[in-house]
Amino acid sequence: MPNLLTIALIPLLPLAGFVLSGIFGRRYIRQHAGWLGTLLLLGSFVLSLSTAYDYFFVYGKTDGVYQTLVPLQHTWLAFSDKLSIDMSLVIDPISVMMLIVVTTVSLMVHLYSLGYMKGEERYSTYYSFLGLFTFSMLGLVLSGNIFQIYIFWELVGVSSFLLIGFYYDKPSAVAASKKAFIVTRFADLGFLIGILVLSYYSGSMDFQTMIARLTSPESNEVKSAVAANFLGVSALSWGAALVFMGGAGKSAMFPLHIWLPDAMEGPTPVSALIHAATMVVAGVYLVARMFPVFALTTPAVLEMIGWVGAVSAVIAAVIACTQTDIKRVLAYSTMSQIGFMMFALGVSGYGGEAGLGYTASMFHLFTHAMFKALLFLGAGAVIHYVHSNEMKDMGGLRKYMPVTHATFLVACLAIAGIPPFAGFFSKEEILLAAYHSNPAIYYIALATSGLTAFYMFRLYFGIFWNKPYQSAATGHDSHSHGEGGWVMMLPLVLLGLAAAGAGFIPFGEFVSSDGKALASHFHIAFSVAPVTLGLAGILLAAWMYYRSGNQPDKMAMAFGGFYKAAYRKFYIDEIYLFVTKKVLFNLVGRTAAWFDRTIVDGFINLTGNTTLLVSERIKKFQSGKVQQYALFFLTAAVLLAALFIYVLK
Amino acid sequence: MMNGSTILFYLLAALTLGCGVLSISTRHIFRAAIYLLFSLVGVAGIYFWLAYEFIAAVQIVVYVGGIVVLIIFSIFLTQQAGEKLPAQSLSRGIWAALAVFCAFALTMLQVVQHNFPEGGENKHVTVRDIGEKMLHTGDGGYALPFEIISMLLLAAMVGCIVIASRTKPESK
Amino acid sequence: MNLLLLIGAPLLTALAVLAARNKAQIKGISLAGSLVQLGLALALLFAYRQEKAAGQTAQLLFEQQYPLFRSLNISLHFGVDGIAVAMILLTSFVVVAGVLVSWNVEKMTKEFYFLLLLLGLGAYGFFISLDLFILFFFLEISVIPKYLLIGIWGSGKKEYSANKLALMLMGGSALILVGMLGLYFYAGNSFDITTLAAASISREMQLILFPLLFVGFGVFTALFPLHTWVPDGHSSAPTAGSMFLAGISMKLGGYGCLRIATYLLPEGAKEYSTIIIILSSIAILYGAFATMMQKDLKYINAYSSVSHVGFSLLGIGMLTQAAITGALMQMVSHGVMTALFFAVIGMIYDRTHTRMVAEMGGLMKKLPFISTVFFLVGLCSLGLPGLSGFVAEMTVFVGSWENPGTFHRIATIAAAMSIVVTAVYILRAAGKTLMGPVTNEEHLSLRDATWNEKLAAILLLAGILAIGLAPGWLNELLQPAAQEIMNRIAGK
Amino acid sequence: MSFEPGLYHILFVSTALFFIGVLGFFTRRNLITMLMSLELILNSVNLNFIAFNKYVWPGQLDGLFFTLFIIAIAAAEAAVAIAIIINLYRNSQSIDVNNAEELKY
Repeated sequence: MPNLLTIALIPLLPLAGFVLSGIFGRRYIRQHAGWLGTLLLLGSFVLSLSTAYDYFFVYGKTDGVYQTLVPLQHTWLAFSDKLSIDMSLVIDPISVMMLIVVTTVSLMVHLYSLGYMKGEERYSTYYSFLGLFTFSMLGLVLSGNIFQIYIFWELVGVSSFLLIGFYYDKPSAVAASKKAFIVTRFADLGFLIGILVLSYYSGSMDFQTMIARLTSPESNEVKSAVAANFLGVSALSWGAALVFMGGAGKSAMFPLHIWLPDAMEGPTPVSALIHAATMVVAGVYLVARMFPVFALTTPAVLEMIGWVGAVSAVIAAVIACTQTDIKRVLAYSTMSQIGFMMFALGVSGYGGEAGLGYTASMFHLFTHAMFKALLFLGAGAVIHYVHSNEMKDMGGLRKYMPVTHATFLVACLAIAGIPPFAGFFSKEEILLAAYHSNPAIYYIALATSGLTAFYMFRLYFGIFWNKPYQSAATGHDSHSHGEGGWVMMLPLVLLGLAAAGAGFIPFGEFVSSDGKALASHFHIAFSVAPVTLGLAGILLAAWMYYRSGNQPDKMAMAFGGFYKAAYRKFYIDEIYLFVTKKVLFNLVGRTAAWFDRTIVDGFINLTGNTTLLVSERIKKFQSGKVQQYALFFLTAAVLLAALFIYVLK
Repeated sequence: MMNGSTILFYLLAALTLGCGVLSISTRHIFRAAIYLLFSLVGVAGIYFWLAYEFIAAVQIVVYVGGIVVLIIFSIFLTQQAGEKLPAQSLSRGIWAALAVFCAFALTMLQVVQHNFPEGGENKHVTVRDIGEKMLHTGDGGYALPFEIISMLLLAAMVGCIVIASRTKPESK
Repeated sequence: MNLLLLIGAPLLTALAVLAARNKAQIKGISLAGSLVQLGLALALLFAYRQEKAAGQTAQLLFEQQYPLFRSLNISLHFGVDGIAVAMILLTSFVVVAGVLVSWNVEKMTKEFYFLLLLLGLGAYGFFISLDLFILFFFLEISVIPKYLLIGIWGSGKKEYSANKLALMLMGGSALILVGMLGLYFYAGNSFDITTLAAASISREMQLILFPLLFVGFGVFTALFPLHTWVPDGHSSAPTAGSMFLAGISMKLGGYGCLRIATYLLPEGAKEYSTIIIILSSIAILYGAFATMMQKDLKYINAYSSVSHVGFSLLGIGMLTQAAITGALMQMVSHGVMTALFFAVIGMIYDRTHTRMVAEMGGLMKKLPFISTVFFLVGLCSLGLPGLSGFVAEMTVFVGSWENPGTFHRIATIAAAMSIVVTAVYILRAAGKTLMGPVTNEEHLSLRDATWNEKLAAILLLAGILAIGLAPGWLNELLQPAAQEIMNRIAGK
Repeated sequence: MSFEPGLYHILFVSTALFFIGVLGFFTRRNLITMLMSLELILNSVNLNFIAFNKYVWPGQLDGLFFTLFIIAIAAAEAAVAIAIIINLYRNSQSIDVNNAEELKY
């Protein structure tokens, strides 16, 4: 049984980092906030590893299943007798896996940032935000209560907001941070309502209780929830779909993905941590957390998840082929890969061999975290070196940045699914799962994996080969700092090793939909198609981008309007802009403000003005003429007397 | 059945009301004061007719001898001789007459409809009775009001002097 | 604990301020007095918890009663339940912070502090009174000083705003008075809440009296469409005035709506709950949308107050235990939060001499402390977990969802949508003023918060965090009281 | 109702006198004549007291005393009123009631 203190310390150490450098950073530990944060996170990382070791190897299985452990459950806020937010720590295979992912990537990013962010004015603030994010993400991962997940969900959202807007005097960064927060907030609205629906019908906010009640078709909870219809769909389906909406927002699924490319305005290590490896997979994690409900009770919603994932994967891959900002390419690639994870869950079933998709999704989440973080950190190193995000300013960098080049290549091979790198194994499993349950999605995925190889190697050749490097930033000696110190190289190398070797982990042993071990099968015959496609993509990219030439332009011409639409990201941003600016701001907001000032307040003012007007008229009676008063008095007295005598006897 | 007493009453009533009307309608202010005087004398006559000689005497002494004289003095002080009073606006006059008539009619209707209880045997009131009661301090005595009224008169006297004698503020 | 201390302390402070000789003394006395009040409020909280922990089951604790007008059955009857304790605590926090941020008031300092303390006195008296007559008396005490505070120390079209505010609140008071008299004559010639609660009031009578009381108190708490004094009043008021207005006065209304209208007239509450829900949902969404278009920081906060206070009313209208608890939490949370928001806006205004969002930019660079507080309170406003707004709003949502009607569901979803709009306007305001490049060169010479401002901000932040991080204590305080109200509604 | 003069006849006289006074009070513009009208009104009240004392409670003297006191007060009132009128005349050279209308909106 893992120790409560050990597990509690995993999120609390980064929190301590946040508080310390947040409060004292500005004055007292300005220069040391980085090392403080890194060391605290190192502690967290070691504790996570030991927890994982304890859980998987010391504590082991009971009845062939890894048991879910809840070392802490504290009622934080009791809404009513049944519903309460319990702050809990839950240890089960996926949360342990996520602990490893989060602490590893976060540690690497902390370390890397020591070099990357050196000399920044708000260095300590940066580390305190990183601490806040890591704490929130770990809290999210360890949540055992759906409302607790929502709490940390919001917290990662806000730390993402803070980090995207880290360069707050850059208007584009401010706009991007706002966009990220608001779009995910919109999705969270769905999540919140989903929580309300599901917790109301299941009578609990605790995941275990909720899943248990909602997955037994005979239970009263399920019956009442199915009986309750809204617009012809059962309440349960609505709840599940809305919860997924929250996940889709955070995981940048189509059509809620628009914030992710803009989020690249943040410092590159932040993109590596938040917008590649950890926060954006929270949606996948959430679906995985509630997987039994989706798989057993609302299969229709699960199928929808599959389609959303597949569509996102292919759209993002197409857009990625056309972008020139290297971070944006990586962002779309992230979106595409998360699409893979999402549809893997979508095509999965619950239990046994049918649950392959679930295992594959988690496996891909794990490997993707490693190689995508590596890609971002590598891109960061490149950007650090050339002071530009644009591919046209790069080229021929392999001579100047050998370590970065090597690790970047490893990561590209991994994401392209070339054996024996990590991505190959996880992607094969996903494709296999899709092949067995939904051929349509399988073919989409197959095409997407070919595109993936193409755009990644387009990036790779564009950065490191192509034309010889010429420093764009004239008057600035960009070569002086080289690739950055060992603090920046070490994470690259470590992650490179992980990206190369993580595929050999027998993942099915540890993580599966029902907890029972799932052996992975490899069919060489099955692997031929995707690997061939991947190689073809690489070759195409090599042909177009190995040397600088006019092939890319020709290609773009050949696709014509389609290329242009993809380059403009299929105009989704513009649609959103129209809805928010024109409809919400101008139509609704302006109308509401006008209505309030003119109609509602106008009515109040009218009351006041009418009173004034009437008094202006009737003040004439106050003429100062005594006889007039007396006459009125007598008349009134007579009338009243007559009234009382004759009418109101 | 008309006897002397009855005729006397009607004469007195006619004197009172007639002079009252003339008093409020004449446009010579001095004549108005004189008509008022006769009207008050008429009221005193009614008191006599009712056999309350003491009250009638007081009425004549205080009203006729005091107040009317005071009024005449003030007329001399404030009015140019022979000046006619300004007329009230016609509409005001009509409205006032209408309101007053209605009120009068209403009051009289009520008075006539009301049945006042008949008093017992009539008893002559002597000045002695009045004096004893006025200075009686026990139950039903009027000693305290009497004193209060005297204080009031004193206060009124002082007040009159203060009001009438006030010179204009510092400007002079 | 003797509740009279809670009236005595502010009264003595106010009188002492009148006797003070110079500005230093005035400020010193006010601060000391308000700190004593804060101490008393905290002592009350602990005493209350102790009594409860000792197994005291009565709703009202520390009751005291002294006859005032025997012939009319009016008595000075004091006592507190959990709601009152929470409100008193809120008041004391806001009073201390209000005194601190007014440190630099130069014009008629003595009168300013006197009125400020008088306002506090009114609020304390209101919350501890159990006799409607006395309660009404204290309610009026807290209205009149506001008129003067805005009219004398305000800015902009202050006379108009002061008149509007005073007239609208007086209009509300008039309705309350009529409702109160109705209760008096139809429920046993008494103004005493405990007596009135025990009396049986016919359903027909409840249907007449409930709207009077609810709308009357509703004016105080910005019930749509009687909320228009809020933007004008707040924008013209001096900083401390806005803080008191939003932090305390609006809570008097909410407290009255719940503790008097709903508690005493449960049948009326049931009958009118639909209308309350409609109006409050409109207020929530419409306030939020209207906020989006505001250009003045104070207007932004004023309209967002309309929206946030709507949650309180929504919770009341939903008539479930959790929703009412949430409504109460929202009152406390919004009180602290808005007071802090106005304090921060005041601090910014003192420095930049503008409240227009468009005229500011990049203030974070020069005003890190103020900007951080601004951010935190903005995040609280948009319901970030760990800060008080989240706890309150979520409790309202969960509570509202427990009312299973489709209509209630739709209203809840509509209200929940405001969390997105709130995020839009908060981030827009914060993004334009604090972030981005510095637009006005003069702003480069600004100075960050002084000690008194820091103290005020930290005090209120502590309140926000105390609710946001560990809501259990507040929940324990409010839930039994909400349950009591629910019991009456259920007819138990 | 007979011709024989009784309570009702006196009441008629007093009421008539009262309303004559009221009419004068309404229609006169001179303050002194208004004061005269007031005297008529007071007299009509006195007449009432006396009449009721005589016909309804002949054994008592209270009506009488009221009349006496009213006469005393009327004297004081007239004195004060005339003092005010004279003062007013000194200030504005007019005792027209329409000119004394400062006390208005």
